[in-house]
Amino acid sequence: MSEQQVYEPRIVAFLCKWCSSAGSDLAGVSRIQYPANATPITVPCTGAISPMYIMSAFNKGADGVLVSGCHIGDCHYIEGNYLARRKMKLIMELLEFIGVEPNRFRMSWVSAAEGAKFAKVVTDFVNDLKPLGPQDKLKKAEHT
Amino acid sequence: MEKILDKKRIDDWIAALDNWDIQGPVLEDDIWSYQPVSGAVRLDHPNTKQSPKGLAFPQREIFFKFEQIKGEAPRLTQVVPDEQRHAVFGVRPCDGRGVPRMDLVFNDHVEDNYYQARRKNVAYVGLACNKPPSANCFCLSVGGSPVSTDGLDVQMTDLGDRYFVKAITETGKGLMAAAGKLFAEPSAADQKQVKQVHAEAVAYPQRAVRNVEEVPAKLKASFKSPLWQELAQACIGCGICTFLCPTCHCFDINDEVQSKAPLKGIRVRTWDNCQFPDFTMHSSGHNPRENTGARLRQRVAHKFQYFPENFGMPQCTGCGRCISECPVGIDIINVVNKVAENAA
Amino acid sequence: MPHNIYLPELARIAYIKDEVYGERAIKTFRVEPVDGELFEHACGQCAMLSIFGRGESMISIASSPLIREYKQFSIMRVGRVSSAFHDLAVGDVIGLRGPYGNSFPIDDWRGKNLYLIGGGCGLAPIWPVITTAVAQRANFKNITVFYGGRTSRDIMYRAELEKLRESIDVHLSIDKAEEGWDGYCGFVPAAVMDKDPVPDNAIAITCGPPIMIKFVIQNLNKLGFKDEQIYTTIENKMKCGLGKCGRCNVGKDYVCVKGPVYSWEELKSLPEEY
Amino acid sequence: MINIQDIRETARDMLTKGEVRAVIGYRRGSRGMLAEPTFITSAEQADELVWDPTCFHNLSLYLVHDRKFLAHIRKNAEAPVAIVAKGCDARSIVVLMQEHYFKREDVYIIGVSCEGTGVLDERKLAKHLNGAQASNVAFDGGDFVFTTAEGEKRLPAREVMADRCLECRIPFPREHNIVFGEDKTGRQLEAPFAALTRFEAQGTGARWDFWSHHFDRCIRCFACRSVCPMCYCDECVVDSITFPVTTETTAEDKANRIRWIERSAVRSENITYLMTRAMHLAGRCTDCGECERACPVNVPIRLLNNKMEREAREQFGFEPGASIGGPSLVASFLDRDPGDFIR
Amino acid sequence: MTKKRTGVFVCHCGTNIAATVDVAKVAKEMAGENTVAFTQEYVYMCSEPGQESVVQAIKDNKLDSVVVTCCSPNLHEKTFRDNAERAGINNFTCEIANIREQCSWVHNDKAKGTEKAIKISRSVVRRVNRNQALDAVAVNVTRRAMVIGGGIAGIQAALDIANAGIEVVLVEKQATIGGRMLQLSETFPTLDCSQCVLSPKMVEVKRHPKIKLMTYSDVQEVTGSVGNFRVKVHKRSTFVDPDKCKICDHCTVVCPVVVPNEYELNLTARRAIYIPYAQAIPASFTLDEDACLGLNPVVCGKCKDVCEAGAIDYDMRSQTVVEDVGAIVVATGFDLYDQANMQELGGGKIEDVLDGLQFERLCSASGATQGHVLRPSDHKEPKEVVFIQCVGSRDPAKHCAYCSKICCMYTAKHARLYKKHVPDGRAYVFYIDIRSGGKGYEEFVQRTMEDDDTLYLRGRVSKLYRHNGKVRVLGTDTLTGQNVEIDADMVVLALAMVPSKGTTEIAKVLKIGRDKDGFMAEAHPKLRPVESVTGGIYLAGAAQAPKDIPETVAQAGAAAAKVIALLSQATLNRSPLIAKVRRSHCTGCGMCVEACPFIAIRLEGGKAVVNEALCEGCGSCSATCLRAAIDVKNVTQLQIYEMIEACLAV
Ligand SMILES: Cc1cc2nc3c(=O)[nH]c(=O)nc-3n(C[C@H](O)[C@H](O)[C@H](O)COP(=O)(O)OP(=O)(O)OC[C@H]3O[C@@H](n4cnc5c(N)ncnc54)[C@H](O)[C@@H]3O)c2cc1C
Ligand SMILES: Cc1cc2nc3c(=O)[nH]c(=O)nc-3n(C[C@H](O)[C@H](O)[C@H](O)COP(=O)(O)OP(=O)(O)OC[C@H]3O[C@@H](n4cnc5c(N)ncnc54)[C@H](O)[C@@H]3O)c2cc1C
Ligand code: SF4
Ligand code: SF4
Ligand code: SF4
Ligand code: SF4
Ligand code: SF4
Ligand code: SF4
Repeated sequence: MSEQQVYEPRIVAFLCKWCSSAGSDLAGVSRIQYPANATPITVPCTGAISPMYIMSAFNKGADGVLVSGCHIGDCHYIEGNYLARRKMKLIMELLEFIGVEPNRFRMSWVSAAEGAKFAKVVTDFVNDLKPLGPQDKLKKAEHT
Repeated sequence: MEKILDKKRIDDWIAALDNWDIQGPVLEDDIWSYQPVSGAVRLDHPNTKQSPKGLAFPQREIFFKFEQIKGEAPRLTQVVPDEQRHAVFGVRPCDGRGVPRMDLVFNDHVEDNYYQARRKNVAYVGLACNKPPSANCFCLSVGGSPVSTDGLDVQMTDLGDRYFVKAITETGKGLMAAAGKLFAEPSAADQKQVKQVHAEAVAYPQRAVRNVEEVPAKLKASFKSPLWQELAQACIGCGICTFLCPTCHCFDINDEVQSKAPLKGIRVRTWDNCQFPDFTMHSSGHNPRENTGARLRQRVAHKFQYFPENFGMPQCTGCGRCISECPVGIDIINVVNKVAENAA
Repeated sequence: MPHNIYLPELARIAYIKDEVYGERAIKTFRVEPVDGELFEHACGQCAMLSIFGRGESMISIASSPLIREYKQFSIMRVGRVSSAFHDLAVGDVIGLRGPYGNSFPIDDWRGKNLYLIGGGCGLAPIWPVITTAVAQRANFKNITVFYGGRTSRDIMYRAELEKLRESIDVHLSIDKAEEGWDGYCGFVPAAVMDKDPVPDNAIAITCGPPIMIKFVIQNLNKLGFKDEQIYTTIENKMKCGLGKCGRCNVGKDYVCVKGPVYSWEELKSLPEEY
Repeated sequence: MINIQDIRETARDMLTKGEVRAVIGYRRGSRGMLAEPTFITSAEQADELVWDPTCFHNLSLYLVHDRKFLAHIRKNAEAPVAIVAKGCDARSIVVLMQEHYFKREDVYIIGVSCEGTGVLDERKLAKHLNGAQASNVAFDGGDFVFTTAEGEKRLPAREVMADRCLECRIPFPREHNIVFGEDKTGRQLEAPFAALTRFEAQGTGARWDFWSHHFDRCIRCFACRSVCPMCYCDECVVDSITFPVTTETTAEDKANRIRWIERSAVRSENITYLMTRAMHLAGRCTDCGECERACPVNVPIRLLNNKMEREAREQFGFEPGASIGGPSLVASFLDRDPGDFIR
Repeated sequence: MTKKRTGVFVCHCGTNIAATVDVAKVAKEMAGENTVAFTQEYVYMCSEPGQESVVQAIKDNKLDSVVVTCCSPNLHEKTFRDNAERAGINNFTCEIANIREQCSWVHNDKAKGTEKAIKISRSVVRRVNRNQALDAVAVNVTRRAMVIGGGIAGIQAALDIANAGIEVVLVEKQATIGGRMLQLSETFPTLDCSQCVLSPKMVEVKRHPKIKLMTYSDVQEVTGSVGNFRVKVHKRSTFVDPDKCKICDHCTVVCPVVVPNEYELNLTARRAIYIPYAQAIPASFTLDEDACLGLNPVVCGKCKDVCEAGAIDYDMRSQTVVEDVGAIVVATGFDLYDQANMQELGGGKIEDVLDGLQFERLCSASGATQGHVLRPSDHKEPKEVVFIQCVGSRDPAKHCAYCSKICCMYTAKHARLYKKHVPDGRAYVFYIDIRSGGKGYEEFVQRTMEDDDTLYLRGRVSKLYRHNGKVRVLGTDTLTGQNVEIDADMVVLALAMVPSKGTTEIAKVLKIGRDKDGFMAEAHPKLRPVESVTGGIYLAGAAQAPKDIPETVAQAGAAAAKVIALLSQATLNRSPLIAKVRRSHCTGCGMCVEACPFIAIRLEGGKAVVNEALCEGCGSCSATCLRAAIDVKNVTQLQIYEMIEACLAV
């Protein structure tokens, strides 16, 4: 990393296929610019996101993890996002509890019509992560 | 070499060992463990929770790194243990006796480079037990003693306001010589007191494995005994007994991958043990030791039958850790005695 | 550090053959040194094979010590490492260390009749014995091979076995009758009984699934074979191959050092933990 | 006050009549005053049974063992197993039944109420005794009475009780076939989650300092998992290595097993393990405290589980082990579950 | 299994991608992946030549899987999957990495955009590496349908389906079809006679060759799944052979037993042998077993004696019939909220306080009073009638939280009907506000309001009690702020519509979800409003939510269309991306069963088993299972794990 280079948080973004992934597509179609820090992984539903994914992403060095899906009541699978809401709440509480900065994990509802919101969610997340610096609490140490 | 060291001067001794990393017993989170210290060593500890075996045989040892770019041959880079010398203070005699037992295993047949590389840099400064530190000590019955010097480089004996310090090996002499001025010559009274303290220590009542010499034969005869499963029924297979034991040495080797493409990772050795249910499980699913009974039998027989058959001494040194720390009360003394008693 | 006992040499895969397909697939690999020479070995010894990133597995060396150019291994797909082997292609580089364990005292068997009895993947450890004995045909009297698989598709080294028929007796068997099969139908132990091997001046070697070994030995005993005339190998889980990791421990023996070859007489004195 | 003779009588009677095939209970062990689990199968053994403050083990683990490992050596597979269970233990049994691990009729619960106290914390006691050894301990109202070489020593139970017992809300096995002792539900010795609340009052930095220190210390013996009746999985997701694969495990399964963590006992891996376990116990852990007790290096694991328990309770109105037919925490939801954290 | 041979095709999309992503670098990086055997860039991958080159590359390089890094999968996933199939490989081994919408279009910085494009592509390559070749799950379809509930919803659905040539079994609990609509007198907004529109449809049902009508029947058990349900129907005995019964009414004359008539909402009485309404279908009498003196000629036997047609058979037994159908429409309707719950409004104990349906019967020419509005207590014409809206509705604290939707309308209708029957009468309507969305509805209400003798009072009624032979109504007019006290001759409560008892029962039998108010839950409130969460089970009418007849009929038609569409296929093709259990890991804890929104999992022999016909592949089970014992195919936990790894690779 050269001196001028600023720290760029690495984000894993789990997006549900029906809403948030479509929302991010809309952001694209509308050419709304946002930071390139979040790499999306599309899953069928937020309900399909195992808390293990969150732990694993941090373990592998993610600076932030984003989970995004359909608004309550809009889940393509009826109740997947309700189940996710509960699970994500628990893992979030647990992360905070052990002293991981609360801003490292984020969940949002972004519908297929909310391209601008998707861009904003990512932008805000990146902005909130920047002051925190690299995540090294849960990250696997480099093999030395 | 036998000397007297004023208790107040022990920190000076340690300070004088400037090329050494000094490990001493530290009480933290309600448990005693060996940790790096720089002066202010407290030697009023009971047996530490973990034995000092980790210095020569760490829980995690990286053998080598591997790297591979698609289409090319892998590149291997050995990871060699550093040359730091460690002196461990306050090693209890049972843990001291663990050292030669580990040496036997790691040097038998072929020499284990990693163990040796570390082992040669560790000096064990022992502390005799004036009184057995735990209710589950039984060193006497397994050929040890609270004042044994086996495996130690230096033996210290607490004489109240001073230590009686005795070099056992050349390394030990070197350690003492590094701060020769701190030590005084022992007087006749000192000598007498040491004898007295040692005699009392040995006379102190302990729990005991009965007739340890007869145990191998008895165990051999009891291989098929239903007692094993009965005694092991409560065992949860946690392996605490073996992880904490000064002489258990089983391990696992695994590859840990950091990156898939290009491939980057390490091959590591980690502690493992015979109480874990899948330790011996074949890939086919067949498990030669498929229940807790067979696994308890392995642990006990290894300590009290196989090791004696191979090396002429029990592997167990009577530290009592596996007894005190077993969450469900499996008690090796009890097990050995019961099985032996019931042997045909 | 002196020679690092845990550091594998590199070897390149020169040849791969599918032996058996399906659920418990077997592939044969021949490996050559990447540079220099590979170690020498004796019949019955094994080696630790590495796929970096996946791990190591102990595998019997299935080629005769007389062959110096390559070493052969036949690997059944059962798990993490063995599956990774099945994904390899010719030219890929693996790690290799060994040889480990004792070997069949083949030199002591000169002038004797040899019965080689294998089942499934158990042909691999006795294959060097067979091929060495055939190569030194004059040193031995009758050589008889019994080998069985569950079905005709589970028979490994099929072509090689057919070829062997030219110089020795080869009896193949499968568990259940199949169309077009003219060999024996039934389990290996019964196939052995069927041919009535004679114990005089004979040595019997049997490798394969534990249950097969058990019955083969029972049957051999019945035929009058003495315990010291029967040899087998045990394949306990191994990690180091150097008598330290403790996994293969049976009684006072670390099988990777004292075994894997045992006469039935020796094996009987060990606890039954294999 | 529970009279041990009553428990013994019950056990004896059931074994004599063949109503149960075994009784899992406590007996005096060979390590001083400590009790240990026992598995009695004949009426004569009933006199072994004890009930005292050292009966801290959650024996429901052995119901799991019974189904998992011992099924093949059962003598009379039809008859149920009887088990001595405290409040938290009985709730574990309920969770196990909720998760279909066995049926209600497979178990005969001999409930024991923790009445005025709970069970002992060995570590606290060791500090109190200051090197001395106790050879016996008994309940006496709100006190524990110890027999030592220097004579009888009486300590108020709350000074040497396990933390979880101090905070226990329901020290009574509601699910039982027969129960001994009085229901003292509501006896609050300390506010529930008191220790947790104190801990949480600290800032993020302090919390991380605390946890990172402890995560570093874990030696990954997995005792916490092995001793936990809820960790009954045949293969644990985080580390299947120390769990035997089942005979059903295929080559495919083995080859494709996910390595969520590496075997090296280093901080990042220890965290992933312990956090995953805490997640998995959310809504299932009944706070029997066994994991923390078993941990050889005193990692405060219970605090993690406690945190999950409180979140479940406060955010989702969920009580683990409340009823056999009840929902499970992470497989259910309510419309009113909090969602204000979502942007 | 040998190592995958994946081809990666990087699209420039003109400059759409290439301008902000270094496509050559993406291709180069992908070539470094272990499983990638071929990479290629092209300016428009989706163009004809682009696609052709993919096909060629697959064939030439013996590729077994494909990653196209291009635009959103919503656009060209199908294109490239079809393409893969053309090249002879399974279409499920082709995946899209979206580096346009999710990358090039939203990032200007080429270095960062390229880095992200590489991560996205790499993660998809890793995913494809473990994609299984899959075939759509084919399920055979039974070309028959069942409609449960014979109200207007059920009738309409049954007729629509039958008219498409598909056989329908219509199951009705009562002795006649027709449901609530048969109880209405005239219907808003046109005020045409309810029976007049309904009866012809009922007759059509009876006569339709494709409809098998089963009245007086209950659905007992349903097994199977979409395309193939097996339904057990319990047909209670009516003791009267409908084919023989001449509806001559001789039997009722002799029957000595008198019981309240539930069809007339207990406003009148009937005999033990009866016909619910004159227009009942099937047109036959029914013998009420519970009321009859014993089905025994020795005890009574009078009806049997007088029946010239010999239609009465005391030995007729109830029977259980098994019907195989491919789809089910649930149209089990509503009940009115129990008056007893309305303590402050008399709790159902005041004789002259009626509910809306009772009032309908009073107005109905075929009703208890032959169409004369007479109050029950003294059979006099009520001169002052108070109508109260929103009774039990819109009251989350004590009663139902929701709006029953139709009460504003029918109350207006009632006021009008009342005025028609009692021109000199005066009607008061208490309302909270008026909800009259619907074609011609607002006008209908306005007309009622404009009538001088109908007084609309905005406000709630606080109390009702009997007073001097009248019902005293205490309320407030919130518009004037004044308390109102009316001594009414009769009060009509517009009680909330609640799911019928039969709706509650059938939900349990079918194991389909209900919403928080107890109505049948639709699969999606907006996109799948007539489907239940269970595949192959559809919803119609008031069982799903309060609604009026036009809406009911519309929904019934929609449900029928869904059924017809479903049953017009010989086999059902379902996405193969469904859950799969790893038996060795499953402990049978049942959490997945609980979590699955589609009731697609059951426990069998201590392990979870997925019903392939029901699973939608949402993955809720997978994320819930503690042991990762259940995975959705091609989105397995291992795949996601490796994707996470790829996203974070440095
Ligand atoms: C003397 C001898 C000779 C043999 N000869 C042959 C032969 O010729 N041909 C043949 O086919 N077989 C032979 N075998 C058997 C062969 O060694 C085994 O089949 C092979 O080791 C199986 O390896 P696997 O990785 O595929 O199996 P797995 O069941 O996957 O296990 C391999 C190891 O990987 C570890 N492991 C698994 N999962 C994880 C994880 N998630 N994290 C960390 N570690 C994990 C396990 O602890 C285990 O030790 C022989 C064995 C012996 C002892
Ligand atoms: C007082 C009042 C006045 C109304 N006036 C008008 C109006 O003027 N205009 C208008 O458009 N709408 C009006 N409505 C609304 C209208 O009644 C409904 O929209 C319509 O009846 C709904 O029809 P349905 O078929 O869904 O339900 P229902 O009519 O309730 O029919 C359901 C049928 O299913 C049967 N059933 C129930 N459970 C089972 C089971 N488990 N198995 C088998 N069968 C079962 C029942 O016996 C019944 O026959 C009025 C409603 C009320 C209460
Ligand atoms: S004997 Fe005790 S310490 Fe050892 S594995 Fe068993 S339960 Fe754990
Ligand atoms: S076996 Fe037990 S008593 Fe013996 S040395 Fe090991 S830990 Fe100590
Ligand atoms: S937390 Fe304690 S008990 Fe659990 S694995 Fe770590 S050291 Fe072992
Ligand atoms: S941590 Fe989770 S997966 Fe592992 S044993 Fe416990 S409950 Fe099972
Ligand atoms: S949640 Fe997992 S373990 Fe439990 S039944 Fe379902 S698949 Fe099996
Ligand atoms: S993927 Fe969804 S629909 Fe399918 S079984 Fe799992 S939870 Fe049910």
